[in-house]
Amino acid sequence: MNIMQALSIPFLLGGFFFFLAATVGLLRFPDFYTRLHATGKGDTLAVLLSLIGLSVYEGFSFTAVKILFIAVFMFLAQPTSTHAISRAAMRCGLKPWVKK
Amino acid sequence: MEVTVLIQTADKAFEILEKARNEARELLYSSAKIASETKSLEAKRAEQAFLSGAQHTKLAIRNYTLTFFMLFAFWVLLSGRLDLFHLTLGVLSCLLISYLSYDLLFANVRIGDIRIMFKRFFAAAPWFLSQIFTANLHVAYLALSPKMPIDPSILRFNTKLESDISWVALANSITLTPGTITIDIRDGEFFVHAIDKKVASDLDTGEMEDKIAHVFMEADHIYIQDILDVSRIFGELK
Amino acid sequence: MDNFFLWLGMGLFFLVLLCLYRGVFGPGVLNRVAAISAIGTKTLVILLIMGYIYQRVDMFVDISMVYALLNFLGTITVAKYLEMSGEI
Amino acid sequence: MTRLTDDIIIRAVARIMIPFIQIYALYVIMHGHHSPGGGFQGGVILGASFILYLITHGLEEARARMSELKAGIFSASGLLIYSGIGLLCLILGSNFLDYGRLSLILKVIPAQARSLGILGVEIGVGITVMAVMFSIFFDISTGGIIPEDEEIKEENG
Repeated sequence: MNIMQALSIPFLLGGFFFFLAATVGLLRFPDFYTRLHATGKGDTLAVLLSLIGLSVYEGFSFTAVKILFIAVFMFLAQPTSTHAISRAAMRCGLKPWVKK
Repeated sequence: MEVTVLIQTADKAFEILEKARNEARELLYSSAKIASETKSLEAKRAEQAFLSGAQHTKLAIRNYTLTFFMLFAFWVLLSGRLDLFHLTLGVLSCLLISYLSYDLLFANVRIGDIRIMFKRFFAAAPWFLSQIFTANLHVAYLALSPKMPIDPSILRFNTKLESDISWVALANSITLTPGTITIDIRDGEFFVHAIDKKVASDLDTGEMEDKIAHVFMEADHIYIQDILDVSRIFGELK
Repeated sequence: MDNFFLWLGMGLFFLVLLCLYRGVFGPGVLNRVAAISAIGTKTLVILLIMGYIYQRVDMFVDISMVYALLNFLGTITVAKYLEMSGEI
Repeated sequence: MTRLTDDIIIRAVARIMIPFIQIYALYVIMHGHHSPGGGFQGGVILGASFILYLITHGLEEARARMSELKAGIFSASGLLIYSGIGLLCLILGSNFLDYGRLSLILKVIPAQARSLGILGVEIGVGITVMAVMFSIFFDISTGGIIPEDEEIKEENG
């Protein structure tokens, strides 16, 4: 195992931790909008960290740049799809949960 | 006796300081106003020139070539094969796509100087990344804590940004920063779902909006950074 | 390192199963769409990890990119459809 | 699905993404012989980019960029490329789609001629799949009504 492969491990573990947090949030939060908080934020950073870790593991090649490009794409796409689906919920008249 | 003299001099000193501060503030505001006025004038002139035909074709050609080169760079990244046959295929397909959608990638007329935007974007990136990291730690804390201390509310605010790219940047960074997601936009009014009362007050300061307006060079607004730039020039002139 | 990738992939698979609870039982179609979008995001990383296990990353990276693209497109289309129909 | 969305965010993101999606689709079509993918998959991605344009920019703008007539012409011409290459092989005295014989007119060795022939067939398949996917989506979103039909109906009374 060389130094690049060792460097990738913390990134991958961090990505896994944020994936775990996002999933637990998706399961535990009380309503749809708060669940979107979990997936919209958690998955974006988790994917970013995981893909950076994988491209660091890959080293310097075209494939690593492609993986980073997927990361950039997800960075743009994930908040946008979160916004689209939450906007659909708002237009359909879904009321947000409030604390009693 | 000596004490009164001292107090009087102190008072006078404060007065002078106050006066100087007011003057400086006026100067800064007027300079910033002049700067923004010249900017809007320039934008208007560019728009007029854009309406006349020659400028239009020039802009179309510029869009075409810029799109072509961006797409070709993307093709080389994807393909990874640098022999003549694949490069020829790449040139042909980039020509086709830039013919099909040359007006999509650079549809925004108001966009500023790209080099400056890139520089400012990379200067602002660490702040955004740190915000995203804090946001995720916050969500992880909320999701994993047993009591789950949330108190959701919806707040709305009007934005002063104008171009669509900066709207995208604002909406996406609201979604990615702690405790808030953009859920709807109606006629320039942002509806933001905040998971906590505390983060709702954080958003009202408009710090993020200023940063995005600065990065994307929104024309008609006075930003703090520009005032600081102008003030340095005025100091040198004096 | 192969073992590490294997365990990571299995962990992500476990998370996909957890998300599937929302996808199957989650009240309403909106929760299901959110859960499926989350599953798609995890699948993208699982595909890349599978590529490293099989030593064919250059192949799996293309599949992963298509998966990211179709995940985004599907979410946008369903959101648009729900918005036009106006009811959940 | 037929209206222009009033959401600037989705529209701007789609506007930035669509050219890259299209170039990616062409990459998948043209590198079908040494990476996953090929004509069908690339055609689906290319069609998906036009569908993304339709659902974000509305029916009218999509019609200006890619009308029903153009989609029909594209699907027919893709089929023409495919069967034309096959017939060319047939004419040169071999089986249908046996690309090795193309070496007679392309002036290359048979292996390379096979590669080029497969590339041509995949381009044809990709164009057809793109046009057919797009016209199916068009039919779903308009309910099968084409503006020319309505004009004819108005003329007849």
